[in-house]
Amino acid sequence: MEVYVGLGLAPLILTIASFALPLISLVVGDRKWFYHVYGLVFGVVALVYALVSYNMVVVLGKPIIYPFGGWPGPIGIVYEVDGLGAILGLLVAFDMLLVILYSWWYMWERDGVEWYYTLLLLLETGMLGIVYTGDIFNLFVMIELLAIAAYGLVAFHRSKKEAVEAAVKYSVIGATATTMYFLAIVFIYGTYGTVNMADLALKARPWLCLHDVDSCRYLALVSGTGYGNTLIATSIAMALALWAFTFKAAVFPNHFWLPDAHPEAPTPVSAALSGLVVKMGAYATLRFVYTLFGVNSTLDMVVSGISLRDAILVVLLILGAISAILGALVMVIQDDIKRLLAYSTIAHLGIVFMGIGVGLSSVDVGIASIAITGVVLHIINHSFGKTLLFMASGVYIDAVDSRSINDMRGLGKLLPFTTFALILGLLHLLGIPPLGGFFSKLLIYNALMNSGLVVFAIILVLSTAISILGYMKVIVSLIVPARPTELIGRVKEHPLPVAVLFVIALIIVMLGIWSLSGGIDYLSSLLNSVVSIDGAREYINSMTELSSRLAGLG
Amino acid sequence: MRIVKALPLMLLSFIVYIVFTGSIRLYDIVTGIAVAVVIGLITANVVVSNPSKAYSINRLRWLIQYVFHYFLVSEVKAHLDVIRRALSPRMPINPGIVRVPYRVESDYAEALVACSITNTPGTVVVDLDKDRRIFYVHWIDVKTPEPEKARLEISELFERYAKKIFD
Amino acid sequence: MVTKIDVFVAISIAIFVLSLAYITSLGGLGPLPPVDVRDIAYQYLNLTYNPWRRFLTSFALESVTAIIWDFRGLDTLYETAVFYGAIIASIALYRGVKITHSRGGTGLSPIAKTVTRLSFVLIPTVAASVALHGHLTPGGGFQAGSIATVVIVLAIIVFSRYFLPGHGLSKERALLLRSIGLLGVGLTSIGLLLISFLLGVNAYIFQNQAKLDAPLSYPSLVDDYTLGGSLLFFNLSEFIAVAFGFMIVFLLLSVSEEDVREVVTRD
Amino acid sequence: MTNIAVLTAYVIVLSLYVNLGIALYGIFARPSLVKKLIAITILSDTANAFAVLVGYRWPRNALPKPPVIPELPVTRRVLEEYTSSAVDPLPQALVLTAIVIGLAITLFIAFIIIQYYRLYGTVDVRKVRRI
Amino acid sequence: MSLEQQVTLFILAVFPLYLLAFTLYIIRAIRGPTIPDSVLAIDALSFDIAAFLALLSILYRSPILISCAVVLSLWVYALDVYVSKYFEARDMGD
Amino acid sequence: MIVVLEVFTLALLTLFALTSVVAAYLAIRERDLVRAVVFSAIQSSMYALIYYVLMAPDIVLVYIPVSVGLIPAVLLFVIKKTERYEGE
Amino acid sequence: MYLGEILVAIGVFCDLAASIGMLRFPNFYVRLHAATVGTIGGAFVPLIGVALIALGAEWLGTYRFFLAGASIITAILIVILAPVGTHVLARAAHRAGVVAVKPKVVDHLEEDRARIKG
Repeated sequence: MEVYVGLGLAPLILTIASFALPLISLVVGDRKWFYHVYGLVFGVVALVYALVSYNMVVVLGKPIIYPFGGWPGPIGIVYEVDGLGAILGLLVAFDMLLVILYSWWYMWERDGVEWYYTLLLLLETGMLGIVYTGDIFNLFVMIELLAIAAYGLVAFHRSKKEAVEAAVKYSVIGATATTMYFLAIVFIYGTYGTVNMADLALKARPWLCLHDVDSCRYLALVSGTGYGNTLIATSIAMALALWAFTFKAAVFPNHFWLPDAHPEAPTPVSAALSGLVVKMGAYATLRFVYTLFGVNSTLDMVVSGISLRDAILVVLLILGAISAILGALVMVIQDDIKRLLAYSTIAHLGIVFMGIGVGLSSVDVGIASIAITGVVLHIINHSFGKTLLFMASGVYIDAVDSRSINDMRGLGKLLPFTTFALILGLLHLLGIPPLGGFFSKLLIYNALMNSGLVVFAIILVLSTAISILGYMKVIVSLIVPARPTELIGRVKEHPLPVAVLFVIALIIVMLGIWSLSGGIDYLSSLLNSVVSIDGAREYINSMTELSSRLAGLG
Repeated sequence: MRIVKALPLMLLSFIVYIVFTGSIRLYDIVTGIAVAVVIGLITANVVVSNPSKAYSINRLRWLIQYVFHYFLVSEVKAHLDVIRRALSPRMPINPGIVRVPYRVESDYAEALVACSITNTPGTVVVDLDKDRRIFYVHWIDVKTPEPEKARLEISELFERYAKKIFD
Repeated sequence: MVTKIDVFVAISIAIFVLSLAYITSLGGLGPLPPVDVRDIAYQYLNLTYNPWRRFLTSFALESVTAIIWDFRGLDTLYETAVFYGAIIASIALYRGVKITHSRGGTGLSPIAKTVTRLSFVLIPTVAASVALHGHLTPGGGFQAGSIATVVIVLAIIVFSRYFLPGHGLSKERALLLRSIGLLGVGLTSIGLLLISFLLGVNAYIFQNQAKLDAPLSYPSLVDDYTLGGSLLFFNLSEFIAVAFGFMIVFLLLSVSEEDVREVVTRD
Repeated sequence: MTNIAVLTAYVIVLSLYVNLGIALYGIFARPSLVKKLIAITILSDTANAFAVLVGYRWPRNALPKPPVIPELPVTRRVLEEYTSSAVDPLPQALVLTAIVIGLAITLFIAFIIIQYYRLYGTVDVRKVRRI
Repeated sequence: MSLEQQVTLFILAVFPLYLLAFTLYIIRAIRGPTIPDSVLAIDALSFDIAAFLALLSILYRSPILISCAVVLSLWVYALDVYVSKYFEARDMGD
Repeated sequence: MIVVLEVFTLALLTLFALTSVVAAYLAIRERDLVRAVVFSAIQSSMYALIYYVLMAPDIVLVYIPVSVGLIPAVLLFVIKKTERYEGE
Repeated sequence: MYLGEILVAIGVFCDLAASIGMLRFPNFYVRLHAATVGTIGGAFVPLIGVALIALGAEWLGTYRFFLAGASIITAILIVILAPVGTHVLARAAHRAGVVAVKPKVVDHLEEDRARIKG
């Protein structure tokens, strides 16, 4: 039986590692290098497991399953990784490794390293769990794990007023949002009688039973059929869940915590938050809108001429458009470099949500597939780009001990390597052709144009155009003025962050080249399972196949 | 020394465990003994100060006699009294805080007397002065403000038993 | 003192509530009052203790504990991790604060102190009973841990914050014990997996009883009397972890403000 | 008879919704952070109560039972009786997890509120906004 | 009439009185001019609820429900203690 | 007999739910935070009773310590360390 | 068994009386006595009664001993803890001056405290 222990083990090992860290800290005491090495080791371990899982998915060409405790299907929790999950898991593990490496430099002189790494490992656990899990309640638990680690890390600079205020705001609204998601789970369980994702995907598409008799028989045996008014309950559950997810992804009405929270965290954590954590909201939205309640599902039933799913997607499109414009506009007037980057995150998440919104029922599956490819590529591009930018900004902030762009005037000439990487990152996020960012924006733009949503395509371009101003402001004020004389000699580049920055810069360039040379096709071949009906069937079947065998029925 | 102190606690803990579980299968007895040993050893130094008292059967007998006497006589009388006051339309109350001196020595005896006073409706220990050995008792019907007479009314019985049990 | 925002929020929430109520009246929550449970619940109820399906049961009498630590053990492990993360984040807020271990403090009245001493024996016994019978009667690790927390809260509040450290239970030691409990949880979850590596057979993470393709199992039955397999270990570890976790929380909360303020607000 | 039962059930559900609304009002409109924290606990409790209500049942001609097997030598008859009368254990397990998670979040927010007060000297968000 | 029915009827007959008492306690707890009043009312209420729960578990024929009563009585005592500590002490940890 | 019990159960649930609404409302409206905590304790015990009647002893065992015991304790610690009255 | 029912009935009566007293008594300190009636008469006695009923109730199955044992333990805990709870509340109320001892004949505690201070 093809069961992959590594898949289930990856987050678990990180958890146990972080459980053990305080115990070890009682022995190790003040020897800080140990914690750094510890963090790095487990970062590498997670990366290895993520790579193995990714490889499995690619080799097998279908979603891989890990049943915990040997319990079949909807009875126990399963981890189910398809192409989307595998790619994002790899991204998380790789990016977190870079963050940990950067933390070596950033946290070397600071106190509380053991708690920092404990929380960072928990953060990584949460993200890996979110992308791997095949169970919506487990998703809730992982979101909370991610959230609590994020709150703790945002408040890590405890003596800074703004940091504490941001943490309060973040945690109060975050607790509300996740409670709403829990309520959504209650509604879903109430109406479908299951919390397993594959099971839900089948229950939401009853007509699939015409083709997949085996899966249907198994699942009907184990978890029955729907209860009550399925459409109503699903729509209310979707509304509540999307509230929570848009909060996590900082899309327009729920974006207000991000510009406070992200800049106030320690710089590597800002990079992780902006680069990865907000993407988890986008990932969960993707799962809910496509895998669980995709085209022709219960949610897609037409009520008085309008499909509810389309309405939800249009709302997502509009919210995405507003946050793309809003993020870009507010970004331009920022003086604080980390705040500027945070607003840029909002703008990019808006673009991602516009991409997610393409999959209307009237739109051809091929175009939706292009859009999803664009979304995932954009998530990857933005992750690396934003990580790079935050890390570079950390170097500047360390140099001048201030976050204002005005204080950094001319600093670019003193820190040439960092500045080079920063400019590369900015151009990457802007979407200058040879770099990776261009291709993802192009894909989303194409999808929007082809599906007749021209307005949104224009908004995408407009948002990019506006954000040029903001990015140029950073570049110009770093390069053009004369070098600040009082800083000469005091400021020099530490090799470690520069190395990390260069690794990311290299990745960015590689992403561009890779996208040009067939990477997009490769990606869309991995991702088409998300959008297409065949993909959904594969998702369901690979779960039921293993489960019915485990239950002794197959 | 510690074990000598812990033994009565272990016994107490074991009895509580078994009564709470309500069954005497092997599993319960084994785990009960384990729990009792652990808890007894941990809390021995905090809870018990003079172990020799804990081993006297006589004191246990007094305790049981006290419990019966207390619940069957004093409590019933006091309950009826307070319920009468609560339900009668004129509400004949006459409250006040009086000094009640006490003569018992040990902490546990003191606590026993105080709890008994509080547990009897009609009297509540509001405060106590350890140096001057006085309870301040809130009395629903102050028959006399004089401490010694109040002591006779309120706590004479409890003290007699408490002295026998703990001192 | 009703502001405009108040009214706006109240109205929007009222609309939210009314729409929820309307939707429920259309049948969103299923039939009310319910007559039957969901089909999957039958599976859980049926598989909790089922000697006739030897390879698909968890041999516990309590379905909820069985779900928590066996059917859906992963949730609970990560839930423990969330709780742990909250405590770690709080400790990180208080890093560098020295808790003085000297005796002192006034505490509450002497009677309360005496009775609390007595309850140090009774309450942990009850808690341990709840923990050790978690697979038989309602209860389990977390429940027992939070019952045992009564003792800790009482010790801190009735005596003073110096009482527990004065008797050898400082914050560091609590952290040590808590970590041991957590590692117990973690190791129990991968215990059979580790053994299976040695024996060269198949096993799953969180496996409790033997499955069709995984022959290992934790001890479950002693002549018809269920031991609950891994549930017992989980409950015990969780009991320790939760009780001492709360102890850390309350020790941190009770630190005197003067001690903390300068350390924590310093740059 | 059945109508009355259905009506009462709706009253219960409706009062839970009202609680939900009250809690949301507390979170969004009350100025004090401690009050917000209280409101958050009420909110999550209400969500949990919903979950348990979803898992409840009143089997025909029998009393509902808690999801614990009531007799020790488990025979087929005991198991059958148990399966046909016990309430749904899954929502209860989910709620247990959710309660613990909510507690964890509450604890952390409590700590951060204390820290907030140390830095700002108030827990009133309006005053801080004015600064 | 069997013993079982007789006990059930007895408990059912007793319950309205309990509920009446609870309502009165709750009114006192909500009205209570001072906080100690409210806490006292909750205190008495919860101890009575503990007894009520025990009866309820007989009524529902599920004896295992009883362990909740212990917890309730324990934690309400703790509530008493820390409310009084709040009023009495300068600092909660003192 | 069973029908009587069902009606009785529903009546109990309604009573507890309505009381919890009153208590929650008072907890949110009250300006004295200590009283708000006390009200939220009432509300929590009502919820605990609801759970009990809904046959969830495990949840009651968790919920009572958490909501009647620990959260009020934590909140009182917080209020003691910060300020007692909401608003001005 | 019947003794148990009688105890429960007594408990209910005490409970009701206590709640009425709780509502009618004019002052916190007087209400303390009503609360004592409520805890001892209204909780301890019926719990013992429940234990007695449970021991005789064979239809409850094997767990009835658990019911009886747990009720007895609860009763004992209530008897131990309730007076302390009342006592600490009264003490705190008096010390913090939250409640005035309004209808009173004497208040020796107030006098003594004033003497120590003054």
